[in-house]
Amino acid sequence: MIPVGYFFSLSIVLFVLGIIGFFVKRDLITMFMAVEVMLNAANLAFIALAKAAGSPAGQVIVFFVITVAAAEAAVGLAIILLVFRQKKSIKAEDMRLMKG
Amino acid sequence: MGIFLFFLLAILCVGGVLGMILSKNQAHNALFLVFAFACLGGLFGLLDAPFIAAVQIIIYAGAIMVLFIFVIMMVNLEQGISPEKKKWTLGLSAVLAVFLLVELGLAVRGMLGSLGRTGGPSIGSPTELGRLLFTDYLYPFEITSVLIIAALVGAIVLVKKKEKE
Amino acid sequence: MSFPILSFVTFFPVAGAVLLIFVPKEKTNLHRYLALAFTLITLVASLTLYFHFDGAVADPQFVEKSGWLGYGINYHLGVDGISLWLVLLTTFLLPIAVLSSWTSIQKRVKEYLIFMLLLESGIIGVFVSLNLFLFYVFWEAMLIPMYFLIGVWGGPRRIYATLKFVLMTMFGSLLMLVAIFALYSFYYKATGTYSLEIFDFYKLILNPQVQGWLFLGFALAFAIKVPMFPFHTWLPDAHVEAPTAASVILAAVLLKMGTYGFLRFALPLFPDALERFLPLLSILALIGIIYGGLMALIQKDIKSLVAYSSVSHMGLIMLAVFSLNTEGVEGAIYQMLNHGLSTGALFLIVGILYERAHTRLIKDFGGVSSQMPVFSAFFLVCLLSAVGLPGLNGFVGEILCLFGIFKTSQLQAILAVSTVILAAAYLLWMYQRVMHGPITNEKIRSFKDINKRELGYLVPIIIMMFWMGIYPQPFLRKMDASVSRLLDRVHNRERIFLRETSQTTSLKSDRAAEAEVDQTAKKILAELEEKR
Amino acid sequence: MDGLASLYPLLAVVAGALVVLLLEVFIKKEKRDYLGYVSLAFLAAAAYLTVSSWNRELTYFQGTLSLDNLAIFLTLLFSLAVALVILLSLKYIGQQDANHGEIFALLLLALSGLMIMTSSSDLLVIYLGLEVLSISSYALAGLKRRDEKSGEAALKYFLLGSFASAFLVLGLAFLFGAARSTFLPEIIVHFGTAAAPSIMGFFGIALILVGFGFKVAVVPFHMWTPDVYEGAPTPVTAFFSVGPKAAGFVVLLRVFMNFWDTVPSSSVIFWALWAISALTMVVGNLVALRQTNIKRILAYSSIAHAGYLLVAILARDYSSLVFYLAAYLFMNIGAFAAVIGLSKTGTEYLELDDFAGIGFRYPWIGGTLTIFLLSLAGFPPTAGFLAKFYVFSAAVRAGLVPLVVIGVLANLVSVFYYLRIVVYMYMREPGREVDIEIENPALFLVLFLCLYGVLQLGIFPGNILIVIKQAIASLPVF
Repeated sequence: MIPVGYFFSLSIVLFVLGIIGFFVKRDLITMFMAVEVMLNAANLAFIALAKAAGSPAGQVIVFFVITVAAAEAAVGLAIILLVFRQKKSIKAEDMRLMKG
Repeated sequence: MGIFLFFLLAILCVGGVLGMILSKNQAHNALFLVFAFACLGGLFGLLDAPFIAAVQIIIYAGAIMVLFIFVIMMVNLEQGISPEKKKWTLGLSAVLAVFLLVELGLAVRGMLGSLGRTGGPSIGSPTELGRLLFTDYLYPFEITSVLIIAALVGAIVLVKKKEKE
Repeated sequence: MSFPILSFVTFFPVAGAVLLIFVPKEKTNLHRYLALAFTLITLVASLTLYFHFDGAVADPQFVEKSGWLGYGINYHLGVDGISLWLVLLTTFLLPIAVLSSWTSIQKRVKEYLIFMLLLESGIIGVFVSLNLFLFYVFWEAMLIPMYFLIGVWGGPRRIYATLKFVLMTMFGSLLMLVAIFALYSFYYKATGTYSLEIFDFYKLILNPQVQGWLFLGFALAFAIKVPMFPFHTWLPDAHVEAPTAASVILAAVLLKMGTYGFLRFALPLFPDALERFLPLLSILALIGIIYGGLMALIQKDIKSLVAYSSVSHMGLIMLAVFSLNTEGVEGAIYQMLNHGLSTGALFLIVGILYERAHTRLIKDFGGVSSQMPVFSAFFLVCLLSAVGLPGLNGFVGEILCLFGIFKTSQLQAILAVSTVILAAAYLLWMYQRVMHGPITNEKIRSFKDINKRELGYLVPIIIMMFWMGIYPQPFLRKMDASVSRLLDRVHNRERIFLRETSQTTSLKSDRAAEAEVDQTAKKILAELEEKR
Repeated sequence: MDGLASLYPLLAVVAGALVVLLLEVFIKKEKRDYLGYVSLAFLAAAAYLTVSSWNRELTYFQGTLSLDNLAIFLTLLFSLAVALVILLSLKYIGQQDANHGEIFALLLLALSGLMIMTSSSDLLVIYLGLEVLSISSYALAGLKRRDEKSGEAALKYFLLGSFASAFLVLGLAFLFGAARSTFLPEIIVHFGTAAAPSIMGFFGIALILVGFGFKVAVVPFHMWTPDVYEGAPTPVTAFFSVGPKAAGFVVLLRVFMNFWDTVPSSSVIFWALWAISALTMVVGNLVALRQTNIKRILAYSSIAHAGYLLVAILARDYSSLVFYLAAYLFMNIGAFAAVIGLSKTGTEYLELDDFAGIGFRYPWIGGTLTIFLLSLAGFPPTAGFLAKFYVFSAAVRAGLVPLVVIGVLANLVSVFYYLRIVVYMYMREPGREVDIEIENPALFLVLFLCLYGVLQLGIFPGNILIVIKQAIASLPVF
């Protein structure tokens, strides 16, 4: 009998860790991994809240989010490969062709 | 027992993510992440979502992370060791993160009590999820097909080797 | 429905511009003749306005009204005794402007004439719109052709000048737009119906606090356009850089949009706020008079001299407007026409000199009159008209203005007289340096006297100057009714009080109800007079 | 089968994408144009199917797909936008080394994402639609595969886009936790009935705002915009500046339309939006002043326009919002079309210096670009003016006077940089030799269509306004 709030709090912690990772890491692949952490944190929140609500709908939504994550991963990694072929680098500091 | 398992998995999961953030080797990062996601799958199980737990492990730990590792292999591991950001950006992001965490935590604190506890009637049976998927959530389910087409086309067009002449 | 003469006058030049787009670029002369034809036809059409205008009626005439976008945005045109003259001034000056640029504009003639024609439509539209939305559309739209005229065909610092002109004007007009929105919403809240009709807004009663803000919004836009003293900085730049014809239009007509705006909107819409700001505005106008005059004295460039003289003269006009009596306002309107003619003519004359000498610096001239006797006569007449010599138009206007100002404040009138004195000083001094004395610049010996084309556009102006100087009655007569209605609106506070009590009945209704209210107001006023 | 009919337009578009993909395999590289024509045909079919559903209020899937009049209007608008973008791409992809037939398929898929987003009131569906749109967009941005800028654009778009969508998912979770549903009407009902102010609900809305803030590029979340706009192939940039932004705002419209009625307008969310709107208008316009690349200028201008659009949301005047979107479509695609016109094989002229003197050299491109820029700056008698007029007058009516004053002053700043482009085109002597390939009938078709749109909406928008007002009026109020 674990309070659902614990899960929810954990999801917030993970989400914030994901944000930190996104800003701290310097290589593109790990930055993307950090985004995946954020998505998973949100999934955990969903499932926790679904449990609290006693409705399975939240779990179905998580199913969709995982699908989306997979699709994003496919395109995202393709883009990272594309950039790697062009620049022979996947460091964030090398993405400075445009001032911004 | 349950609460012990929760804390174990939670600590392992957070540890995995921290490992990903702190390690400088991309391959290690990916492994840390697989580990964290597997723990997350366990947490899903604790939350009465066995089906999602399985999906999490199969798709995330299995498919997506393999894709990551695959790409990491392709882009030459030596690339991975890159200088970390300057000290002050690190400090700044830490401060910001703590701020965000405190803020979200404060906001969430009030509603934690109302969420109840695990246990009680089971909600996440695969049968139930399957039924929902093809009734209430039929439209989103169909949209995912479009989504996957888009992802396929996008990925292929970006990395296919040569134009057919 | 009779022939929509106002629409015709407003949009006929646009038709000309569209036609010009499809005439091949190389046929520059065809372009010129076509543009001239279109402006002349517009002039003739606008003359019918003059002949059919009934001076005894205060309401707008030749009204055309039809729905447009809904929500109070109507297509509503009309002229009253105030705007009629400004429309005529515009249509009168446009053929002259086209003629004056016949040879001075050699590159990109087609585009130049297209913008000229668009400019004419925009300006006329400003004067004939009776719907605030329509007014604002023209007010802004007319900036674009002017922007191009200065920016493409102007002098060396044209880009700076044209951007300054557009941005300063836009600054004012955007705040005015906010004020218009506020009026729009107040009207909606008061009556439950949408309206942007100017005459509906006249009926609106606002509390003085709100009036103050709205008045500032409107007044700033118009003050920049006039331009009144602290906002005048764009004017010399724009004038110096603009090509001759654009300077003529700018000085003669565009500035009048500001004074017209004061007369049409700022004064009658916000009488309470006006009262509060009147001292400030009068002081600014006075400063403008003296500052403009002094600056004109020290200018080395003839064109910027004329530009600063505009600042000074417009100050007088504004002061006369703020005197808020019949003489002052009629004098101001009359002086607006005079200033249009005389300053326009002066810019033309500067243009003629520039075409020959390719310089505008006073020191480069001297003894021109011996080479160009006919020209010097014309120059002198225009100059004297600007100075206000009796017998010429400037005299009538200035006297009326000063008389009006005197009625309100003797001190102001005395200070305002300095316009005349300063004008005489800087203009005659300039004339003496340019036209008389020994010929220092050898180029001047090769100057030819004015040709037939130049004669062709100067003579009509000179005729008008004499006519307006000798026989001003027809002009003033057609203004009377509208001006007294305007002053009635501004002045009679009893009337406003009356409005407040009969708000529910009068606000929603049309002009008939308004006239009724006016009637009762007049009756009450008369009674009050008797009691005194 | 009334319900199924509501799915037809979407099916047509997706079918179009699949057919294009199939044909792409068989068609020769030089004949890629045909793929464009095929997509146009499918777009026309989709448009026809959409129009024929007008006023029928079709719904399907328990109301998660509802083809109401607003959705129909926007679907038409988006189809038009995509059609224009396809016309622009026909020659461009061959010229600029982006010759992949998949661009048409991806555009159609992106369109299907837009359609899904605008025709639903279920946040999950909206999220999925957004992802369809985003994933196609990421690929579209990187389509110039040999261009490093294009790759960077795709990368930045992708990283920040997925970062933002994580916020969206968390926001969704919060709202789900608060209202036990992702269906907007039920969420609004939750806000209306909750005994205490729903903290979780508010946080959910805030997180969703952050997510959408990224997508529509409002100020603290705008950093990716200029780089992505600069690097992406120009027709794709034209699409980015219109499609995702418009769809994002329509979602905000659906969220806030009933939200304000249940939540007082003095709430934190209201003032947060207020501040974001003001910041967006000011920062977007000020930063645009420093740019010298036309695509970056247009990028910042599109950021600033998002600020004006937020004003409409705050003023609760949704028909003016939709009208603004329509006007914005024409003027922005038109401006990008003119920019695309200034190119030749392998080269695009995008620096301001390249624009010197082109106004007289290429009068049609210069002239139409001038009109589009004036419209963006809000000069009458163009659509841009009328759009701003409606938005700002509604805002004043709603008592947002300070915001409007900020808005018009920011607009004044924008006048400066729009006119600066005109200055270059007409008032500077030509510098670098600019010779362009003028033969491009499709481009001129787009220019004239956009010109027509800008003037029609600016002078006689009567019918379109009526249609928009009907569409808004027919939206359900919960």
